[in-house]
Amino acid sequence: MNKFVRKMGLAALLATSALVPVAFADTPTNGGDIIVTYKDDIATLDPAIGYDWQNWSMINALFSRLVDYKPGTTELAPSLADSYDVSDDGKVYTFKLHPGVKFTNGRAVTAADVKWSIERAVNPKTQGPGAGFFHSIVGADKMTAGTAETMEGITAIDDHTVKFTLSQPDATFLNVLALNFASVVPKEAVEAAGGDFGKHPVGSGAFTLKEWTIGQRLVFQKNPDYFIKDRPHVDSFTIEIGQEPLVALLRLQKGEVDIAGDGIPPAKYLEMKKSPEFEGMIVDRQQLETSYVTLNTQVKPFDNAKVRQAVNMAINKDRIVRIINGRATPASQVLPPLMPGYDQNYKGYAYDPEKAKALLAEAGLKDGFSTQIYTSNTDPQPRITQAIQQDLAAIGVKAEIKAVANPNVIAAGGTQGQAPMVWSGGLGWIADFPDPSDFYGPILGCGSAVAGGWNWSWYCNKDIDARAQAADAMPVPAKAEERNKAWAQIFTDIQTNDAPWIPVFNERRVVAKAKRMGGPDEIYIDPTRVINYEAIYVNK
Amino acid sequence: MAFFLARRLVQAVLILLGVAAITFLLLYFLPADPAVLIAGRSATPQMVAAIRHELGFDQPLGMQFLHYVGNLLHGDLGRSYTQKTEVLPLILARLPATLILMAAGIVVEVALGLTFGIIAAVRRGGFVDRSVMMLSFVGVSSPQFVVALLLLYVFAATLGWFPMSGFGTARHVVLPALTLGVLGAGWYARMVRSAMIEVLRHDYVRTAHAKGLSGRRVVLGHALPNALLPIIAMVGIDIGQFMSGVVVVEAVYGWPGIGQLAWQAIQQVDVPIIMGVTLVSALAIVLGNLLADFVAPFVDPRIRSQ
Amino acid sequence: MADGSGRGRDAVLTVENLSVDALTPEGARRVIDGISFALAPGETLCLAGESGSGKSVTALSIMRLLPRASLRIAGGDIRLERQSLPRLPERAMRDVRGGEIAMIFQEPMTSLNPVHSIGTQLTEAIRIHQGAEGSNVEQRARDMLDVVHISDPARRMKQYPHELSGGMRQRVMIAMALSCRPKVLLADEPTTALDVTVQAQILKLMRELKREFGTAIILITHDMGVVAEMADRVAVMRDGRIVEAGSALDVFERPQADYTRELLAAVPRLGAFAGTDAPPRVTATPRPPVPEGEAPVLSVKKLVVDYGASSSLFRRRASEAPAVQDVSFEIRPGRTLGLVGESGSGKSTTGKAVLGLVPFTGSVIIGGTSVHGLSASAMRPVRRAAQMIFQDPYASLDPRMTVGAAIAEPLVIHGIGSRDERRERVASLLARVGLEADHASRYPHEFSGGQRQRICIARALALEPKLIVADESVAALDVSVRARVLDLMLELQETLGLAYLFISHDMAVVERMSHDVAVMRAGRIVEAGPRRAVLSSPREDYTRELIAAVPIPDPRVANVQR
Amino acid sequence: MRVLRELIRRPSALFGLVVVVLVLLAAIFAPWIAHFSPDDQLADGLSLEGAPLPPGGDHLFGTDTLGRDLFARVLFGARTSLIIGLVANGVAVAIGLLVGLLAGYLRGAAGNLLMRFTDLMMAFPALLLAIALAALLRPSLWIVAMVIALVNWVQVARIVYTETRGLVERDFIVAERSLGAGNGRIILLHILPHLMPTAIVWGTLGIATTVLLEATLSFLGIGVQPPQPSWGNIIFESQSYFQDAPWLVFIPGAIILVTALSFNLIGDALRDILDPTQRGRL
Repeated sequence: MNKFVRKMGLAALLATSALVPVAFADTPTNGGDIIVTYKDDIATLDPAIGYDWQNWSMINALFSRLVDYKPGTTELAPSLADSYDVSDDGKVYTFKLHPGVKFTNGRAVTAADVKWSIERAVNPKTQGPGAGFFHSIVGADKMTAGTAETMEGITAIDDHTVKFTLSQPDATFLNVLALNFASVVPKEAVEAAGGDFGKHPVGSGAFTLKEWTIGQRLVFQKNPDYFIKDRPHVDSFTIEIGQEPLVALLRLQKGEVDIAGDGIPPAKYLEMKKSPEFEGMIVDRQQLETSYVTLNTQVKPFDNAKVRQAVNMAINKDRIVRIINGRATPASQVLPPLMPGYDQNYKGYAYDPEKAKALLAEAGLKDGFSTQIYTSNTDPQPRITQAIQQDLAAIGVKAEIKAVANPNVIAAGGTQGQAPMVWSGGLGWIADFPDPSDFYGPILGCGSAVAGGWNWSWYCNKDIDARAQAADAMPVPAKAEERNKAWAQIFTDIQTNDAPWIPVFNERRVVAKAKRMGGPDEIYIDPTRVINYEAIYVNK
Repeated sequence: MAFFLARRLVQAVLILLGVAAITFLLLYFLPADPAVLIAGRSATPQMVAAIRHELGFDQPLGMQFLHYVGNLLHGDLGRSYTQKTEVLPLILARLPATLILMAAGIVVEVALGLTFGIIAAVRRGGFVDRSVMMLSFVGVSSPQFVVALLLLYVFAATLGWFPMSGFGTARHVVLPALTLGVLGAGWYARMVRSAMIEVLRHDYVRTAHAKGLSGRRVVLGHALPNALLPIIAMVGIDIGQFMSGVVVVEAVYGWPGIGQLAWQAIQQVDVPIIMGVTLVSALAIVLGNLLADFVAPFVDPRIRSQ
Repeated sequence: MADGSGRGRDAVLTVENLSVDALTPEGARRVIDGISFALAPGETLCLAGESGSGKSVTALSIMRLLPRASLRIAGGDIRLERQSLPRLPERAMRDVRGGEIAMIFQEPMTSLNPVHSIGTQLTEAIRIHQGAEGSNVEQRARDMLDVVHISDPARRMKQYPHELSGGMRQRVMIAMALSCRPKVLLADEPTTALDVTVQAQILKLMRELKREFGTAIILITHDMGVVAEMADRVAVMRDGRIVEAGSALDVFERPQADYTRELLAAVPRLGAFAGTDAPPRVTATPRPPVPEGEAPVLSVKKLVVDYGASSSLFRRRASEAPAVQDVSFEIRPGRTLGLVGESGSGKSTTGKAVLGLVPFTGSVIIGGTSVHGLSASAMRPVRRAAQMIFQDPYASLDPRMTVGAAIAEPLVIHGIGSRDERRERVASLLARVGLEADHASRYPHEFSGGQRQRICIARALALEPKLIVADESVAALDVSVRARVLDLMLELQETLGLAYLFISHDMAVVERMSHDVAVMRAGRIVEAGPRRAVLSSPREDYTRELIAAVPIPDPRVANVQR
Repeated sequence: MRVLRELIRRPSALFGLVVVVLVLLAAIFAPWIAHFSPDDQLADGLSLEGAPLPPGGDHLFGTDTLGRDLFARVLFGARTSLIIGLVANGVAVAIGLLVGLLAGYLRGAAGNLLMRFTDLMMAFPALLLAIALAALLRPSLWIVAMVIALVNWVQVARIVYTETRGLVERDFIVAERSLGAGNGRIILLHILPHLMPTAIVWGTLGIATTVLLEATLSFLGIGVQPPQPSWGNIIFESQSYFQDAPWLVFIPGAIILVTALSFNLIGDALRDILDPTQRGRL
């Protein structure tokens, strides 16, 4: 996060037309109806619950939040809130709401709605996966324990002013408020939906849900009263689901489809890349993602740092990248390159099987050892795991592959002492928001090294934990540079000393779109929301 | 007859209960913890515990099952973990598409199976017979996914005769039904063949010939109706086989049926949906068998008077 | 061959030098070898002969219904009036079938299509050949049912074959065959599967219809009694040839061929032993007759078999009466009780109950041991005393087991003898029933019907039983074979002192075999006593009916009856 | 020996026999036949862009998406697939025989109970059952084989049940009982041999479907675990490549087909040969 403009007015924001980066050659045109395909069902459109890469961008388009990102960037910008104020100790945030914003049911959005919506996201009865993000707000702990129905840390001062009180300074708090979980929803609509708000969403976002035929399609229509002028550009977008990716591409080729949401299956990737026919139809971009192998620090022999370092050196990441047709970049560290705090100079462990063997011998495992590696069972994950397996075999480590369904991988990883190694592909860590802390707490911090947690390395370094806490308390943007540095150091230290992971690669996302779809690549693979439905448009 | 059907009905209910119990038990022991999945990666152990309590997972197995069956009797299949909504409407919304596909698949399968089976039986032992049987064998042994993609590639993408994907018109159903039917037709052809060979031996076939009927009329009018009984029973049983086939075929053709729902639910270990789909499939199979029992008397008068 | 091959110019059907080949992988084998005959209008020609003689193949050749893959007309000609059938195109042949030549088959149970109503099947033929339409056809079909004396034709038209009795079905078949007024009717063993009383009725009907419609009939039968009753002329077939042909009277009274004579000699005639109390002696030195008063080997008291009662709550069919009700009899050593009755009378069930093969109530005492309620192991010794011979020898031998193993089976089961001893025993048993020792390694399908029944007898003898239950044991055999098997059984009785429960529907056979006779009807014994008394002076009408219905193999007597 | 001689006399059975023997030999001697290890992801097994290599050159059948020699994988896959096809299918047929036979022979309450259980299993969507079982028991070759067996016996049981009921009524069984033969003897010596044709037909017909079911399970991630090759998982792993690398799908597909067909041809012939009533005929 390089800069966040304090007290910046919406009018000013629009005046600078910051929405359209300089690189844009053409200006967006309005109108047009487009078709997007996905294989899997859209799980839910409830902003307090939806948490997968598919529905994330749709929920984002249906609802609005106090703050948001500029399209195609990781830059925060005011949204529902015209401006905000933060106290000097960094514990109190006060937001002024944009006047005249209405839900699509016609009612005006008030500060009380903001309070109610966030409390709803935290309430365990909602069974939302985002509750943990709001932990720093005063009263969040009572709420999650089920002993309180409201949070004293959120107060609606008047209809247009809402105040958050934090129990400790939180550098990522604005990022948290930009998450879908902080979307503002009308209480009456949630209650009217009777538990099915996810199928009957009402918000104040760029689009409204016009039709949902289960198993077939969802039609999103432009919200004519959207409070941000000139957005969105398309009149509607239709999500067709149940579409096999291979078939979606055939249809794309025939002009029946505008965006193949699932991207390009490995089988077709090379062919399409090479074919002039597909020129300009493939969007292939970095995202905030790292794919890695966790090494369970509580399971022998991975409790020995030397062993973890050794296996780090054993993996031929270039070859693995080749197997997935170069759709990724070999990774050296925990953080992905686009993330603040990424250390360009850190090279991590170079591929060196000889040295790896030597290290193993040092650890008293001259003859190697046997272990297991868990992996998701959908292509290409088992193939990647097999490549890893072969690399491990070269240094005498016999790894048995356990290819199981995603939830079972998660279960195995989250069970103490069960999975020595887990390949994260398919469940990889895509950042919730562009802040390095997101790559620590939930997956490397002591607090997540618990049963059912996502710290599958079961890595817990009290010292690092303390440094992480300190870094997070640094006020932003005042000490942003310093904070990023601190984080960079934390992650390189973790990797150099403890090596709880083998970072393998940073996968790029691929989306295939029709030639008529306009706009730069970054709004089709927006770092914070995949497809930015607000920003995409049809070339006239 | 009415008594017989009533008895079958009671059996059907018991079978469904049995299926529910077994599925419940199997899924209960699955390693994946739904509460962890629901709570997401930012959750603390307390949050997970709270959700577990919300879902009633802290109760003993027996209670959970009783609760499930109790809800079942009210037509409540529970709520999906991933979709956070009632399972029943999800299934009901997708069921018609699957039923249409299965019906079309059965039509293709039976039509092809009957045609080839009859031809093979009439030409028993000859070249035609052997070719048909070989073909049926290829059908039985082909991977469905590959057949589906091949058909799609040739008839939709290249020739453009049929739409590639989707649901709605009669043209949409052709390729999925063909994929589903062509493979099953192999089994039917074999069965029809042996049933016909058996029937063609009977005296009444000779009687029909002796009456001066044409060969076609003897085979179709006299032999076939007698060979239909096992085929009707097979259609009843087949519905279960179709439920598996539907998963693949629906996936390829973007058919909005419960096969896709099941596939996703399995991948996500969404237990309530898996339970629901299993029960609906079991119901379909049981109803299919009941239907076969019900149709049989119309085909064979001997059963009617029992 | 006086007029046997009479090729009168007015013959309605002429078969000339017909040869048929069976196609086998080893090449063609001749099954019909140059037979010739002619059929005058309104005449009944009987093709008589034993199984395998080619009678049915001849009929199918005429209809051109030989199974294409296995049989082929190799030569000769068949002419319907002046039309040569083998050269007719298939379309035209279809008009001949059912229109000009109709055919009825042996099994009325299976020759009607079970899934079509009587009406549908009747009208179908009429529609095809007469092109008549609608109610007119229906009317004709009903008329035909009337002609064959089926009551309430309108209702019958809507019924299905399984709702009719065997006799009724054969009537329907005849109605169907005659509905298009064919010139020739081929009847292939039309009454063989029917009870004697029903057979008599059907034969009567056929004679009637022949007179009324003037149809020429080729009647295929193995039963010389039927031949005598029906035939104007007779052609006796053997091994695909006609060995003798002539008027019925000539063939019966002055048979020329040895085979014909043999055949006639083997035919059992009811009344042939009218003046005796016991079956004829077949051995030179029989065992002395068992003295009166010796304990019976089998004593049955108040036997009831109720199939309905044993089945579950759900399946009980309330309307059905018990299959066997209150049956009592006893058999003393060395004697035979003939149990006669029509199908469904409960005689077979009685036999099975005696051996504990069906659940029953009442008392069955074999050799002094009460069988009722015995466990399987306690039953074993009893089984050694009582054995069974079935109707269909082929069906009662495991087709996947060699004959030797089958005969040794009871010895193995009862743990008798070593392997070698058993082999010897099998050999001696085979010799005992007139088979070769090296037959032991063959399989049942390699034997003829008579040989198979001998094998079954050998198997039954293996345990040296006191009692043999013979359930229709010779019904499926050709007459000549039947006579030899019966002789064997008598011989065994005389030498071994066996007692028989001889179950049969054939009065003549029962007369020949039995000391005592019991007549069963609808599950009950209606009349019982010494054979001579029951058969010569029956007390019951039913018994008299049964006796009267037996066809007499003598054209003179038969003609008088007509 | 007689059986073998008779098999060889029939051209179709001989063809089947030759194929099956070849496949068996290939499976047994795979390490000696293959030039490459089946699991070896060869450095030059992929194009520079990571595409599999087509058949020809060093690689008879080409390479797969990990750069492994497909020929070696097919050879070693034969081991897995034969075990699945023969053992899983064999066990399924055996269970089906046992249940169907007992139910058909015993009748009464016990028989009824068995058949109701069969109905219950019939109503269970097979794939779902397999998935649940496989997820519960940790996947391995033998577990997968057992899972498939547990799913596939139902139809066999149904058919055997019907046949047994018919057989029990036959005269020769009644004759056995009248001789005093015990239930065990009747079942083993007189009923079982008659069920063999059914067992053979299902045993051979089921081979292809079983191999493919294993593949489906593999695809769902609950089959044989990678990198162990099976014909089915070779196909499923690469089925989306059917246009760009057709050899990955069609070579193992054809092999499954030909092998299954061969077993079927042998089965058909065996059924005739083992039936004494057919002896001497062709």
